[in-house]
Amino acid sequence: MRKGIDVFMTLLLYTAALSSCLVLFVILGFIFTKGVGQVSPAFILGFPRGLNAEGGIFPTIVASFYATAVAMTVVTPIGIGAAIYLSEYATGGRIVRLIRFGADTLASVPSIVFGLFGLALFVNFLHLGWSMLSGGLTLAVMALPIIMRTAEEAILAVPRSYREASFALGATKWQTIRRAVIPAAAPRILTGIILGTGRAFGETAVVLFTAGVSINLPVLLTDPGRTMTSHLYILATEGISLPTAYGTALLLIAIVLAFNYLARKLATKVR
Amino acid sequence: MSARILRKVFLFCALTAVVSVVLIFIFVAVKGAPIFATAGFTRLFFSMNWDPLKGNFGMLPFIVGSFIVTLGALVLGAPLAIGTAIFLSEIAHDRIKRFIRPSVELLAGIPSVIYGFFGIILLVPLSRMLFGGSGFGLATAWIVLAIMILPTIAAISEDAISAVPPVYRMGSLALGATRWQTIKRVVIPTAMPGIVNAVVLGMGRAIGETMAVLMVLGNAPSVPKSVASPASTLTSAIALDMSYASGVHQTALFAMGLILLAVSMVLITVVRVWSGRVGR
Amino acid sequence: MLKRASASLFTFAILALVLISFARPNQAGDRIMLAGSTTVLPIVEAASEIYNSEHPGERVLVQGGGSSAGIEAGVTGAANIGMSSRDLKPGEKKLGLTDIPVAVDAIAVIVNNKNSVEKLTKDQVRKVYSGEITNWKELGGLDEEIILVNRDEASGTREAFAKKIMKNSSFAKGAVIQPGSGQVRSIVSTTPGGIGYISLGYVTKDVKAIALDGVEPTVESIAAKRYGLMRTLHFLVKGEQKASVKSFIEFMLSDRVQREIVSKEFLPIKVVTGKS
Amino acid sequence: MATTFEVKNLDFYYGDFQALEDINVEIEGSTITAFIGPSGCGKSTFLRCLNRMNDLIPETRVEGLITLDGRDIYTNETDLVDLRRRVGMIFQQPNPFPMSIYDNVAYGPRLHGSPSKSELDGIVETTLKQAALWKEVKDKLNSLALSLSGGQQQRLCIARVLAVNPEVVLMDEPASAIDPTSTQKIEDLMAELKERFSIIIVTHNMQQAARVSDHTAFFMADDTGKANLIEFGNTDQIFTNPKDERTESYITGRFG
Repeated sequence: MRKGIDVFMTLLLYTAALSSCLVLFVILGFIFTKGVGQVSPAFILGFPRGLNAEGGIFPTIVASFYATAVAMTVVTPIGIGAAIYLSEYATGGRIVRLIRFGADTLASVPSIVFGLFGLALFVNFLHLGWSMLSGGLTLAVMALPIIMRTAEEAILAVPRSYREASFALGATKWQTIRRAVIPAAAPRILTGIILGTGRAFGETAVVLFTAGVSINLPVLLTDPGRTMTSHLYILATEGISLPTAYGTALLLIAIVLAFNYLARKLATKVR
Repeated sequence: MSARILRKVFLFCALTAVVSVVLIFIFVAVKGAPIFATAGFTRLFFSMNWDPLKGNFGMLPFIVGSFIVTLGALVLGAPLAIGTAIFLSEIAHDRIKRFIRPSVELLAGIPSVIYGFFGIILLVPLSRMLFGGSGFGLATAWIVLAIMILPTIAAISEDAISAVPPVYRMGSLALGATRWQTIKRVVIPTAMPGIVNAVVLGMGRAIGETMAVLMVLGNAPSVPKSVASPASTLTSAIALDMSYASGVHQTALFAMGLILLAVSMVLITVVRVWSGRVGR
Repeated sequence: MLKRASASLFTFAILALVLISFARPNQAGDRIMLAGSTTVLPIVEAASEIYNSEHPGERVLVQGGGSSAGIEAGVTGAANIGMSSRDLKPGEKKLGLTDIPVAVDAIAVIVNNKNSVEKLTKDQVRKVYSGEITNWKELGGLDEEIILVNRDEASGTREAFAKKIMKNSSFAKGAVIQPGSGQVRSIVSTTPGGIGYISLGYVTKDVKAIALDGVEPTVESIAAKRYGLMRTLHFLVKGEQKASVKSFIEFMLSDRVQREIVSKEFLPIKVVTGKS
Repeated sequence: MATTFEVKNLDFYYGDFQALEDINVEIEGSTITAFIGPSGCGKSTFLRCLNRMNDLIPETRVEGLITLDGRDIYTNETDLVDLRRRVGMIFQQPNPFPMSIYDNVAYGPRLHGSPSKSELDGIVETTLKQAALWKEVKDKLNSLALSLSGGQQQRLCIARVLAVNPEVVLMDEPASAIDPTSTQKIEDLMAELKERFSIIIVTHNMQQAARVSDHTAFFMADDTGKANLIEFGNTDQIFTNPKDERTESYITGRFG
């Protein structure tokens, strides 16, 4: 009898694991089959036309890259700086616990609350309005914990011997960090940045209220622009031009998964 | 650059995380708190009547909605996730592991708007067929949310389970236990703190989810009567009205944001205290 | 190295900017910002595409958010032109907005094609949406639970429907709420017991528009003002407007735009006002 | 109750590396058999073949025959679970479960049936007494097993195995990780337990082997790591006049 239970439970666990993968393939498969016909150079480079925004989604692609680029350009130096402080300079005690608690809390803030915060601070209070800047800055705050954590892990993974060797050659602390520690940790830091980029690129609730939803090709930092994620949300809930929605979804997934794949490739190369 | 200045710069970078959290609290509280003064606690938290245009801001339907949606997602998603975690660390041999683990990680990488879209085009018609109604409702939201929190819970539980020392498994097997008995009686109890930790983090993610819920739950400001009826959560209510709300209505939305912030703070402290005490 | 990490990031940012310059040269130019009703949005977006191409120096930017947001944006100046699909409330009339009607829209009450009900009185529709009537057999239809589909509060369509149909009773809380007419239509078309209301322009063959108080929602019945559920779509501006804004408004009211774009969704304004 | 292991031309492979070659031995019931030999000479590997714990290691292969009470233990029909109940094992590193002392001992019986509370209390008391641990822990049965000393933990593991009343107990260098006084207690324990079941112990400590065991098997591995059983006989004969000169040089400590 106990043997029977053992076999049964093994099968049950097997199906649980397989169904998790099945879900992934159903989602990817469904969106791929429905969307692949829609994606063409005209779709990628064209502009939305007509009453229900059919046609291309070029401005939304640009808006997505633009907002993400703004976010990552702002958050990367700060995130790495914070990681350096925590791993190299921190003397422990209250401040470090405070910073860790801050980062953990930031990581658990729901994305809609980031949207509210971005709206209240950047759009209204600082009068940046609905723009790439507001969207980018809010995404930066959201991505900060991810960059800090991965950068800190990368730096801590650098063997002590590297630091000792550099100090032994008379290097100052900053020289050791800049010439020995960071170069060694760079691939893993880059992995963290790419993961953060993928996460920021896939965000919707945050950009919906900070980057604006007007279909527009953003040029200046103050220009508003509907990102791919907001475009997909509006198309899906408008429920009018579904083919465009499928195409947008496929492109969005392709880009985000490319980021994840890039990060994984870099991570395995390093390990 | 002198070392002292550098140290200050890095400290400043590290403090931005703390400053950001404080700023979030300040802005959301400043914009949201007035509602408590004008509308008073009871009318907000214990009234079911949400009708902003007529000045009623009873948030109970959303609080109850968030609770029911999150609970359903955990009931569906957690067992599946923990099952996957156990399978990955206890049973799967390398060939399968190399196939399943990346797929679970990829599931975590998919943006939530894609889950919402997937919900609308596939799960809504499915739910309409199975449970009737319009298809937008609890059932669809539960399934979508369960899929979304699955990778989070699976990944963290797997870390906890594989951290159980192999010596315990050997001891149990040597006493003639079957593999499942070893898992059930030794491995899981030892890894339990880690698993609970994973479920709580999954719950945090479910409560905070906005886009997918907004797109499939049907956004009805009422407590759902059946699995097929629409409902609304704190996050979807904010997202739905935010683009046009003004005046007291907007304050009410910020107040809901404050509640969400408080809930996720409580969850984080529970996790930190719990894992701190167990000394993970 | 830190340099390598940030270097790859700047190339990333530059890539984004290169993507931009590659596109149609899009100078900042004189911006005309419109915000508001999601009903008016599509025709204004379509019109702005033509307007932008014909007036290189100017750029029309359109943003949704619903009628209330449009009115507020018009007052605060966040938008040059506020778009609304509902008449101004008494309180809003005092805010000094000049009202420019641009089109006429009829709201059709739609049901699933399989639903045998052909016509309803306004009062019946009110009782359905207030939750007093919950089954189609009370209206002479099949024994099927009524599935209410409603619009979000931002929508001018909902505002007009509430004013003309609901009067002072409030909407039932259990209705599914969708932020777009397309979704309302797709739910009603696939849910046997579904009922919804959308602007006439969105009605297609996969749903059935029912007669209200015996009047079918057709161009003739609307022109003759016999159909009970109509509303005007407005542009709202505050005070003196710069030349580009005035020219876009004239462009919107021109016969060409009214015929080619507006009448695809709604009815040209002169159908009702008789003005050219 | 005289359970006997019969081993005929046993070979054992890790992947394509042969660890054991042509082992032939017969181990009678209610005796203590010691496996001695230089470290890395396959004693533990052979011990783990007897209760098929080696199955947990991937890509291992067994050829030849091992029978317990005349029945081959390496067939597909062998009830692995029952085999491991009858052939208990004590590990080099004490590995009590992260549970209370009581639950540790009760773990086995709960696996193989659903004994009542009173039955369990009885089993726990008798086995802890047999493991000479009862007096030290009888009033703190609910405290965590990990709070005990190394020696006490090892005796708890012995009690835990006794609770499933095995017929053979394998001990893989049980005393190498614990203090001398506890080692002494375990050796006295083995002498008492000998009547109830046979014990096979792998040890580095030749004095211990000489003191405790009835028979001794001496293993040695060639330079490729392949181990053979050099000599097997009762202990006093092995330790006073070994037949094979390699055994003699190992016993007199010239190498190994």
